[in-house]
Amino acid sequence: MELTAEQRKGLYRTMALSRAFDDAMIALYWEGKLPIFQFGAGPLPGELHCSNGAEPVGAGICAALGPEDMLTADHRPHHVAVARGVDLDRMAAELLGKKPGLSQGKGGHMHIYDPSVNFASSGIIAEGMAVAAGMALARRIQKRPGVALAFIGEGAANQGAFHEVCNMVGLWKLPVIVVVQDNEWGVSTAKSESTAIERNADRAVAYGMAGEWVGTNDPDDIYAAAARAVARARAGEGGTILEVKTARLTGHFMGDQQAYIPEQMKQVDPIPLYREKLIREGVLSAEEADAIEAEAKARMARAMEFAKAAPYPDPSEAFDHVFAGEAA
Amino acid sequence: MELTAEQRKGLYRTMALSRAFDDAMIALYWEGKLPIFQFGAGPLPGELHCSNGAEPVGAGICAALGPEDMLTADHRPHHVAVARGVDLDRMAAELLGKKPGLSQGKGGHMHIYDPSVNFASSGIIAEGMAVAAGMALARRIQKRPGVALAFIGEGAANQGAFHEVCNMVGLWKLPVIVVVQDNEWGVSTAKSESTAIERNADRAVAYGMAGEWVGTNDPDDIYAAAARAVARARAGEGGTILEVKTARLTGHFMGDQQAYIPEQMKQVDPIPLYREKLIREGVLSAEEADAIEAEAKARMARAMEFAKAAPYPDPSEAFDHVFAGEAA
Amino acid sequence: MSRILTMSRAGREALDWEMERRPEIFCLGEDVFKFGGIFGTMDGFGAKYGPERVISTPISETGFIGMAAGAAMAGMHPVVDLAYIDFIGVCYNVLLNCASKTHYMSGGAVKVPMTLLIGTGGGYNNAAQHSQCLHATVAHIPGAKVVYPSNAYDAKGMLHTALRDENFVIFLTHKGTAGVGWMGTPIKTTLSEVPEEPYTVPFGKVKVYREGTDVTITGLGMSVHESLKAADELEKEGISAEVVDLRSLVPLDREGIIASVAKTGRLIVTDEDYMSYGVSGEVITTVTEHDPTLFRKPPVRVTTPDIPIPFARPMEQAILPLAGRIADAARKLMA
Amino acid sequence: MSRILTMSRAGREALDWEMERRPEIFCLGEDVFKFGGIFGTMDGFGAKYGPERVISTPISETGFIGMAAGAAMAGMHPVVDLAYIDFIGVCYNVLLNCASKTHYMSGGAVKVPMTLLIGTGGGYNNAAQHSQCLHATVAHIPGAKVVYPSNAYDAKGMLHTALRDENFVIFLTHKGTAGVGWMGTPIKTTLSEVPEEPYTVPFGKVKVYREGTDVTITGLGMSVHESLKAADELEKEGISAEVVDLRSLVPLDREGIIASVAKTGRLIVTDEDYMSYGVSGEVITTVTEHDPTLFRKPPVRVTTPDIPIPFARPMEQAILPLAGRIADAARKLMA
Ligand SMILES: Cc1ncc(C[n+]2csc(CCOP(=O)(O)OP(=O)(O)O)c2C)c(N)n1
Ligand SMILES: Cc1ncc(C[n+]2csc(CCOP(=O)(O)OP(=O)(O)O)c2C)c(N)n1
Ligand SMILES: [Mg+2]
Ligand SMILES: [Mg+2]
Repeated sequence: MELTAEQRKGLYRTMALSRAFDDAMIALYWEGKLPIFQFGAGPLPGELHCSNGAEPVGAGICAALGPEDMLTADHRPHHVAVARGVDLDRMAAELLGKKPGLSQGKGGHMHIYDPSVNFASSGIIAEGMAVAAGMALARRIQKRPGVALAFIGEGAANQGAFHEVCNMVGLWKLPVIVVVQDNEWGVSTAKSESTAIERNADRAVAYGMAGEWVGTNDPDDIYAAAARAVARARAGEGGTILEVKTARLTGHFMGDQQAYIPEQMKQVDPIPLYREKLIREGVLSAEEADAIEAEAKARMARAMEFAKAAPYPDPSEAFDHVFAGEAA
Repeated sequence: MELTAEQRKGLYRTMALSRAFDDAMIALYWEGKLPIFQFGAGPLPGELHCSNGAEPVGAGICAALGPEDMLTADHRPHHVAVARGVDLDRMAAELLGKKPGLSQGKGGHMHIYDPSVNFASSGIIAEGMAVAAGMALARRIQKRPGVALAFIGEGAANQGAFHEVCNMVGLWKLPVIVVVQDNEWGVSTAKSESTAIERNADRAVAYGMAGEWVGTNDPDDIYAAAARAVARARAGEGGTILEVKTARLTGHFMGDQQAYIPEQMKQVDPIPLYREKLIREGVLSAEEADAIEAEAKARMARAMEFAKAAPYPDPSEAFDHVFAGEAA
Repeated sequence: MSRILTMSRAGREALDWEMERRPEIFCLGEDVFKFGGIFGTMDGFGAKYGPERVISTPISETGFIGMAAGAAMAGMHPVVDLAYIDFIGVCYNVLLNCASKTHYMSGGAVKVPMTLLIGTGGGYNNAAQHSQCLHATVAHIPGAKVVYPSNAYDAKGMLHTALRDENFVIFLTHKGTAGVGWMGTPIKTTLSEVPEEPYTVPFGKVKVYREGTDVTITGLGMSVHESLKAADELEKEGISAEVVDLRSLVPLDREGIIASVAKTGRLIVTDEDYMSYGVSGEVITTVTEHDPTLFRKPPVRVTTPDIPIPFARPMEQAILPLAGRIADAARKLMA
Repeated sequence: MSRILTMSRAGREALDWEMERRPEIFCLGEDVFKFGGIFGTMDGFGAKYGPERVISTPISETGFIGMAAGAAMAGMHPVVDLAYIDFIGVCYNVLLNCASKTHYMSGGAVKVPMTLLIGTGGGYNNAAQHSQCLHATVAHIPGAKVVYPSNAYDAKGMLHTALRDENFVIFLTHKGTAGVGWMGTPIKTTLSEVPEEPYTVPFGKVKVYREGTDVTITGLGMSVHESLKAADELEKEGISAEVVDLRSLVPLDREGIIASVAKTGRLIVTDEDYMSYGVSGEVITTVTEHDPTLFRKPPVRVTTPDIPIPFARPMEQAILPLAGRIADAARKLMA
């Protein structure tokens, strides 16, 4: 389960692309929202929860997966989607509400679905837990392989759905990995203000699941823990609660000033750290790293161009897709 | 925390009274329901979940409480209500839907409320968890003493509310005791078919709560564990998940044939066992035990007489009590 | 060949037929393996199909209904038993925000074919938390189909339709109509001749149980049968009532409702759900927004009032929309 | 003295006044300590009242709203912030079966005085899971009062009333009306002169915002303001619209609705909630069951259709009941 140099470059590439995605969206988000802030204004309206800081989780975990595996993400889905290989152009178009978007403009950034890579998300806290477990159950009945992963935040681990689903995962030894992304905050509420114990991974014993805890926001470490969890799941040994200490660098959503975060709790950007590490370990040169970043930005610029140029759906399309199998 | 002989006789008395209550109700329940069974027929209509077998839990735990403590029970509330000292006549009348019933005939057997002894119940699984915790929170804000107890079944421990409430109890160190009455069954589903791990008490570590497990259906043992939990709660040391192996002798509800229970899982009646124990230990003579039982039956006969003789509410009263503080 | 069946047996036949042929169908819910579901729709399925396809769950409704939605997204067609509709409170998000909306939110990329069986209604003294109808609550959710057969023929045909639908279908049955053991002798008008072979009954069409010329009485579930009883009474008094079973709330057959009222000019809407913000208002409005002059007299609602269901029999009987109240309403309308 | 305030500031004043005087009131909800609640109703309360009375909770809605109900039964009056009504899915049981029904199920022995603040509505591209109104869903629950102010004066007065009510009150505010930072410049018609001293606004009375003679337009929350905009337009065209704010869904002022339609003979019901099985049907039925001949023309519903809320602006704007659609409906009614 050791990563090759090439694979580690890949992790860096993935993180850089995810960051490029969010940075581009953040820049666009403010268009039309200044000087008077308003969720509903500008070319990228609505709430926007960016993944800056959480890129190692998406990159590290998705590197341990195969195409048959299934993922659900939450209101902060970009880093997982990018790492999973969700179509970048169509995802960008979806955030802008455009017709070629993944959901034809019906979903927006909290509702990213790409069945071609088994990816779904939802804006309701912990909703994806059961959906992921159900996908795993389906595969078992179908006698097809596949591990299901539910990506949630540490705040979501206090939602009842977490308990119900973990119990069934343990009971039925389902191949499900619950990825608890502990970025320390649920909106303005610190983990210590919301969670009775320090580590959600320790809750695994309540469900007959395995617990894995990764205290670094480093994709190598995250990959290693994920690979162990995936191996167990594939071997029929059941599920894992995999908790990762990660970061939320740009606030809960755009517009969050984060005045509630005390100085000593300021979080560190994991991307430069990983860059330094790879350079230090001789995996990358600074020039290669720069090139990867430039390439990521260029790729994202093309996605943005695609998204901006794309047409909006016709208003009448609002009435399509209410039910499947019916003429609009 | 050793019980005196007098107190142990009291436990026996409580159990006998609870049993007399249920036996009387069971007898009445079948009136009008034979030969064709129908929930809605007879003088005691609706579902009826009896407590036969669970009497030690009510007796043992309530003996450790003071008048300031608060209790919520579930769809199977009789043994807790009797042990808590809920007015027997009015409770019996409530089961029969009579006007002098605790709820004036509006509640029935799953909705037993007696604020004079801080008792409430609900027919929705695990609903009482949060209600109990909220009562404890209220007392903390009011700076008044009081431990809150939520009585649930082992089946209910897999409901999301369990998790959400336990986490807040642990987080805020609330004086709450979650009493998990493990009678092995949730309707027809065995605990091993519903619960990923063997003991719900072990889930306490997920919440920073204490766990207590009582493997006997013996009120002395249950009392001892409850007394420890109550002492911790009163001392500000927080909550406990107190799980007790108990019994469900008369099926999930009346009409349940229990054909799904294999021979080797047949459960034992705890009342004769305790009687034998007390006689063996010289606390009671057989005559005294007989007298206690006879007294319990006589008391219950009076309650039944009261309930039967009581008038039904007028149909128009259905419109009262929809809102407080308003003329009917 | 056809036989007289209860709704319970008829529904079971449809599910069995589909399960035999379609491996993507599986059953999920509390006690379904041993008890066969609240209405016996899965009776004996545990033994026949095994624990992989007939799965008894913990008491974790958000969990297992959400899992059903996930399984549906992954190519299965789950049939979930929720027992009583009163329990939607603990799993409402799955209905409201997940199973119903995922197809739309994905722009059609994801489908969620699943059938949720739920029992409704009171009348047997099970009090405020086990007697509700709440069909309006689920029918108000966009993206969910909601159907509600009231007799054996429709139970089988509509369940076939539901199981072949690519969407989230909420399949309601009033407990008192199903013909299960714990509710006593089945109501005659719920029984019907049921063909052995499979057939479908389309959603979105009312069923005219009984034609009439003086007054239209609409109902659904149990209130259809109370309406039929009332119509029998009224017939003796020379009042000709047309009894219309809505059968399907989403889609709703607005034309069917209007056509009947256009004929009779009088409307009584019966409904065991709470009165306000529900089905009764929707039915009356359906006619009114089409043409209020169709009403020769103001339409009347005979429903459960906006109060919790009381336990005691004298109170519960008084507040349910039973035949007596319906017939009285009709008499007043004709006076 | 009175000042022009936003709904947010006005509501905050009521809660502050009551909290200063009544130790049984306390606040509970996600992020309320630091953020002061979705509408700033508790803005600064963390510092003022401390963490014992302004309690930020985990993301555990069933847990903390259920705890609020328990605290209410034990003598407190909790004020709970649920942020978005879309989240009722994860805690609906507390609303449906506990807080609303306990008083009744206990035969009046137990009271549950609590106020649940919830934000509703869309119009700012927050998509299907964060833009719903669902006020009909909560108004269909017996035993819960449901109120819905649309301007600052009512926000303060109705919150005083809620806090003095002995019952479970669901206090709705459309996000777009509150005047909070993240929704842009406040809508003029939501602002009002608000007295500094406390006062109550009774539940169950409509508010006639603007008198008119040709057509009655009812609305609630945001749709009141869209109706007012439409009425301005219509006035220029010589159509006199009466704009009626329902303000309170439970109790509902049926007389007030009927009185307005009796005057104008025409009715447009605007509603940002889904159309079917909701408020729009209830309002029309209220008039129809009283007297269908009051309608000179069939009444018209201008609502969000029965579809999930789409994200993209062109689609969302097209399906919301905005002033343009309302005015068009009025023009057709007058043609
Ligand atoms: C059931 C539900 N409750 C509340 C919310 C509002 N909400 C959205 S994100 C969020 C915080 C989530 O925290 P966490 O799970 O830690 O994820 P993070 O935002 O830190 O990535 C909240 C409370 C919601 N969307 N759904
Ligand atoms: C939310 C909810 N789901 C399902 C039910 C139906 N139900 C009533 S009692 C019961 C079994 C409860 O088992 P347990 O908690 O072990 O209590 P016991 O009956 O054994 O005392 C079920 C499933 C319910 N009342 N509420
Ligand atoms: Mg977080
Ligand atoms: Mg049990």
